[in-house]
Amino acid sequence: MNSAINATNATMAPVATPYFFYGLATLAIVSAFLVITRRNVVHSALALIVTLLSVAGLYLMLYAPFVAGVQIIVYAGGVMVLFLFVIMLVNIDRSYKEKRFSGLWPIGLAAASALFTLFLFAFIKGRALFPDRMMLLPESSNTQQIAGLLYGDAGKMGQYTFAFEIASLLLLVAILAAVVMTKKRA
Amino acid sequence: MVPISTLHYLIVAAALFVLGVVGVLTRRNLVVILMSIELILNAVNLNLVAFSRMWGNLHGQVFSIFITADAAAEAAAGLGILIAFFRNKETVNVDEIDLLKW
Amino acid sequence: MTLSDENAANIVAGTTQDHVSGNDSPKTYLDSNELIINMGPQHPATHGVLRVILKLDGERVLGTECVIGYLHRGVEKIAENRTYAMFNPYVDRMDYVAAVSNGLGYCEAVEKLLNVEAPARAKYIRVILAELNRIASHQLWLGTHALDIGAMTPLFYTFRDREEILKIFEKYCGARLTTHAFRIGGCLYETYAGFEKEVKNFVKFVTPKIDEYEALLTGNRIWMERTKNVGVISGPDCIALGVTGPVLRASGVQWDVRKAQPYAAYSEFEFEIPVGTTGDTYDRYLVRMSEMRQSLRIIEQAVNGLPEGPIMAKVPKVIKPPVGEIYHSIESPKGELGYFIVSDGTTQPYRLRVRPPSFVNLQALDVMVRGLLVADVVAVIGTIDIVLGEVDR
Amino acid sequence: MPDFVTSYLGSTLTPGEAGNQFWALVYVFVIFAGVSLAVMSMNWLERKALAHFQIRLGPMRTGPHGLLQPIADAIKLLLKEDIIPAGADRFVFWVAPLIGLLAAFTVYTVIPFGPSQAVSDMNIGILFMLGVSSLGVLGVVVAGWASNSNYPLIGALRSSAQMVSYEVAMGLAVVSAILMTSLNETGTGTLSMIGIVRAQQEQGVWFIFKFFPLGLIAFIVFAIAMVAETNRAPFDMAEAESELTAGYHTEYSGLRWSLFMLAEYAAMISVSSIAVTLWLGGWMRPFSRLLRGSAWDLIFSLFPAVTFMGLAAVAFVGVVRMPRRSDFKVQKIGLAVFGWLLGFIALMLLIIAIAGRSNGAAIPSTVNQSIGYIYWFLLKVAVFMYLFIWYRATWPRYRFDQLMRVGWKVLLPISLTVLVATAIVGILLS
Repeated sequence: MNSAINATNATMAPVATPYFFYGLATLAIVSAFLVITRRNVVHSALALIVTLLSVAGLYLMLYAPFVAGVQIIVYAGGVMVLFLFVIMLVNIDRSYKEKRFSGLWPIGLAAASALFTLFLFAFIKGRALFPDRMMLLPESSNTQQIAGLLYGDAGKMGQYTFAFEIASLLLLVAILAAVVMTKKRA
Repeated sequence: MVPISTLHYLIVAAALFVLGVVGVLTRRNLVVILMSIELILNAVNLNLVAFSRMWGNLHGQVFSIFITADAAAEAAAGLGILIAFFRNKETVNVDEIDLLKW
Repeated sequence: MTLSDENAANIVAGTTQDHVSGNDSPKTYLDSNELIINMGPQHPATHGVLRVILKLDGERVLGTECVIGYLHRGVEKIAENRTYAMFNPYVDRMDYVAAVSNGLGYCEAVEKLLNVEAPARAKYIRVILAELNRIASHQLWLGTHALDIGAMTPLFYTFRDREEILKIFEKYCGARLTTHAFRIGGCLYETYAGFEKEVKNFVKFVTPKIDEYEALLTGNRIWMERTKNVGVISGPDCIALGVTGPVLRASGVQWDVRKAQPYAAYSEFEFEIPVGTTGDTYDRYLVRMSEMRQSLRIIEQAVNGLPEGPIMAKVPKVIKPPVGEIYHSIESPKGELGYFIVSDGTTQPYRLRVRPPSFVNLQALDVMVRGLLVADVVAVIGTIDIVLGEVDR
Repeated sequence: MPDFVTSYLGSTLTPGEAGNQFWALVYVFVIFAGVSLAVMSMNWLERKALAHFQIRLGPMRTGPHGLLQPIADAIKLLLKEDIIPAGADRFVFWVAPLIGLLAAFTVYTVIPFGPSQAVSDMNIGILFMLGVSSLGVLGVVVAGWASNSNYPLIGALRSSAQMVSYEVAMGLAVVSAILMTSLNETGTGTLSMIGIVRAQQEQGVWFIFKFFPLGLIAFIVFAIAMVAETNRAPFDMAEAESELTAGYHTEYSGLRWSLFMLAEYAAMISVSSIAVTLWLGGWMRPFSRLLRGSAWDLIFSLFPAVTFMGLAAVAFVGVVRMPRRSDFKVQKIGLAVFGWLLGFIALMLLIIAIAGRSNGAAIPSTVNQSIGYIYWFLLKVAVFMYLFIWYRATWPRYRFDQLMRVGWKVLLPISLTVLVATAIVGILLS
């Protein structure tokens, strides 16, 4: 709740204090770790919700309240409920007794750590690419500006209007796919 | 304390991304793998929003909204596959998905 | 627990009655795991201690199995060790909601066995009390049925009005629920002073109240959606299963023991048998509502024509019926309530068998709820109108 | 007094806007206490009102007219044994009621009780509200799962499906109201809760009457969806007691159970607040355009005092009607004290209303105005609360599939049509 308040008045004073950042980042990473290690899938899902919410907090600190709102509504409120629903639908008592990780887990872990090293290497080497500057975004009209990009302003088509329509088509396809696949074959 | 810069966000995002990759590569439960994919997409989103802040325009945020829509579609389709799979094999274990057809 | 879940599943799987038509097991939505749920014996909507084992696919009912006997007291066996007069109060404890009807059936059965006929005045009193009890029973049914479907308020309205009936019972015989109002050969008690007036007042009082219940429910969209086409059972199915009473009549079969084999003084009164068409829960509701109105009609006629005279026939002090057997049935609020008595000439019946309407009607539950949802099971249990005391005896 | 306390007092901004964390905290605490109190009184009111619908008296023994019943209930629930079923997932079982409670209470951050009477005015206010309140379903789902029992599981599945479905219709109805906020010179609308009320103020019409009957239909869709969203009768599938004993909280007892109840009532108040904000003009008094002028202002500013006077009068009537027996003495005194308390509040409000009229008065006129704002907002919410009780007394419960059918096949098309029609009418008129 506090982070929300802080982000709101960010136009006045940048109160996005490092403490909040570190707190949210730690929360996100720790619960992401829990997501992939818990044996119980519901615990994983709950941990994922925590990750998603703390990422939403990070969005607020980045002056992106609309994205944060979408994150909460779509991810935490929609997608995760769907996940929980499916978890309960497919009764997975059996998986408690099974191994959590596949036999190839050392290779997977090695590949992933190599990837992380690569990332860090890129960040350090390409430091010049990521300047320390942080622009102040107009927070109070964030939604309106995103709307301008998506739908266009004053009769003019927006930059992403077409892509946006395509996205709606994608969602439609996904809905149809879900319905077709879950429906029982007669 | 060091002021928070874009790099901080990038590192957090990289960590989330890698955790997601680890989840996809090592876990056997299909539900967890789908959730790991969500983690990966979120890491990308975080990067985009951080870049949006860095450049001071909203294109990154718009992209992250697209990705959110994509993630929702992916979850719906993925869970649909999961249910169809569970119906046929009574399991959600990816190791047992080894047939092209059944 | 008398059954393990596995046993329960087997039982449920094998409960297709061959003689019932149109009983294919419904298709499932998803091939999700089948769920075995124990509804009861401790459950708010099973009207006592009925246990229904439900086999579910999601929320859809694939099969049911009723487990009864939690309230079994061995009433029929007790009868074999009691004299005819001593057993009379026991029958009140079967369908305790309609104790008067139980007593009426038993007394008439024994009278038939003894070849005695109750005097006219006693018969009229019996009719009045039995019809009052029918209204009380239907009121209780309506309140609990509506409560099961989620309407809280009718329960309190019906209980308020049922109270007036119980007051009349209390004044007449001293008891409200298990009345033991009748004796073999007639009635023990003469009507109290002002009985006729009070009954007439009650008729006047309750007529608008029935309209009130109907105003709350009959046209209510949600009520109609919850009850129409729910728990449909056809007339032939009803007959095949032996279902009687309002359930049978709602399926379009015009069968009422009061008209078909008139007992007591019913042949002297004018009344109609309300009949439904579709045999769904809504029709059963409508049938019972109009039955209450018909009962009021009978009561009014009986009170106006209440003859003078004795209330007790000549019955020997020690009741020793001749050797033989007799079956006598009456129309209790739930359906056909029958008594089959075998006498060996002693003071105690050799065998007494009760045909309880609730028990027989309960059989129809499985036929009615297959393919419906869990919520409908509750509605259907309510609409069959069972009293577990009578089912288990 | 420290600067950060006094500096805010005359402000017309919300604490969030002003960046005043101290006052934000004060607001948070006031709202938390207020909502808890409101839930407790809702408990009493619901039992009393329901009882009178059903020709009963309701609680009468604990305190005069059962006024202390909520407190007795709370004590009972606190002292009850806390049972965790054997097969339950302990952690999830523990955390589930907290999720619901947290979601229900977090929403109150953005509810505008007045133009500056909110913790914060977020740019994405309504989005935040819908999003966070939709998190409540997680608590329900997880509670049902963690109980490791069949009835709670079915209840959880039902309510998750129900809440997710009704969110769609609800969201579309909300969007059509937001669309109406964009009907100004700049052509841009707002998602901010305060901004939405301001838009109604500027356009001089509550959105329920805007583009009649479009606003009204959207409002009705929302009003139906919000009953489903809060799992109240006739949509109380999840806790349908006659079918699933108690739905998702069958296995809960004592304090944990009371947290679910608290969350449910808090959610009822918050969705009613959304409805009031979006369609019923939020904090605005009725006829603020039609009946203007200082005389009308005075009359309307007397309403709070009159309301409390009425309540006090009801209490005193109760005192007079109490049986004249010695064993009723304590109850009589208690009710009289309660009546005097209400009367005292009425007197204070009266003084503020009269004395606060001129700007130079001892009590700043902003106080008077604030009381007016909060009063009208709460009054409108109270009407919805009464409707919730009324529904519960009147209607049977929908069946699950019927409920889903109503959600997807009736409400969703209606709200979509209204949305499109609103857009078309809005373009045609501007």
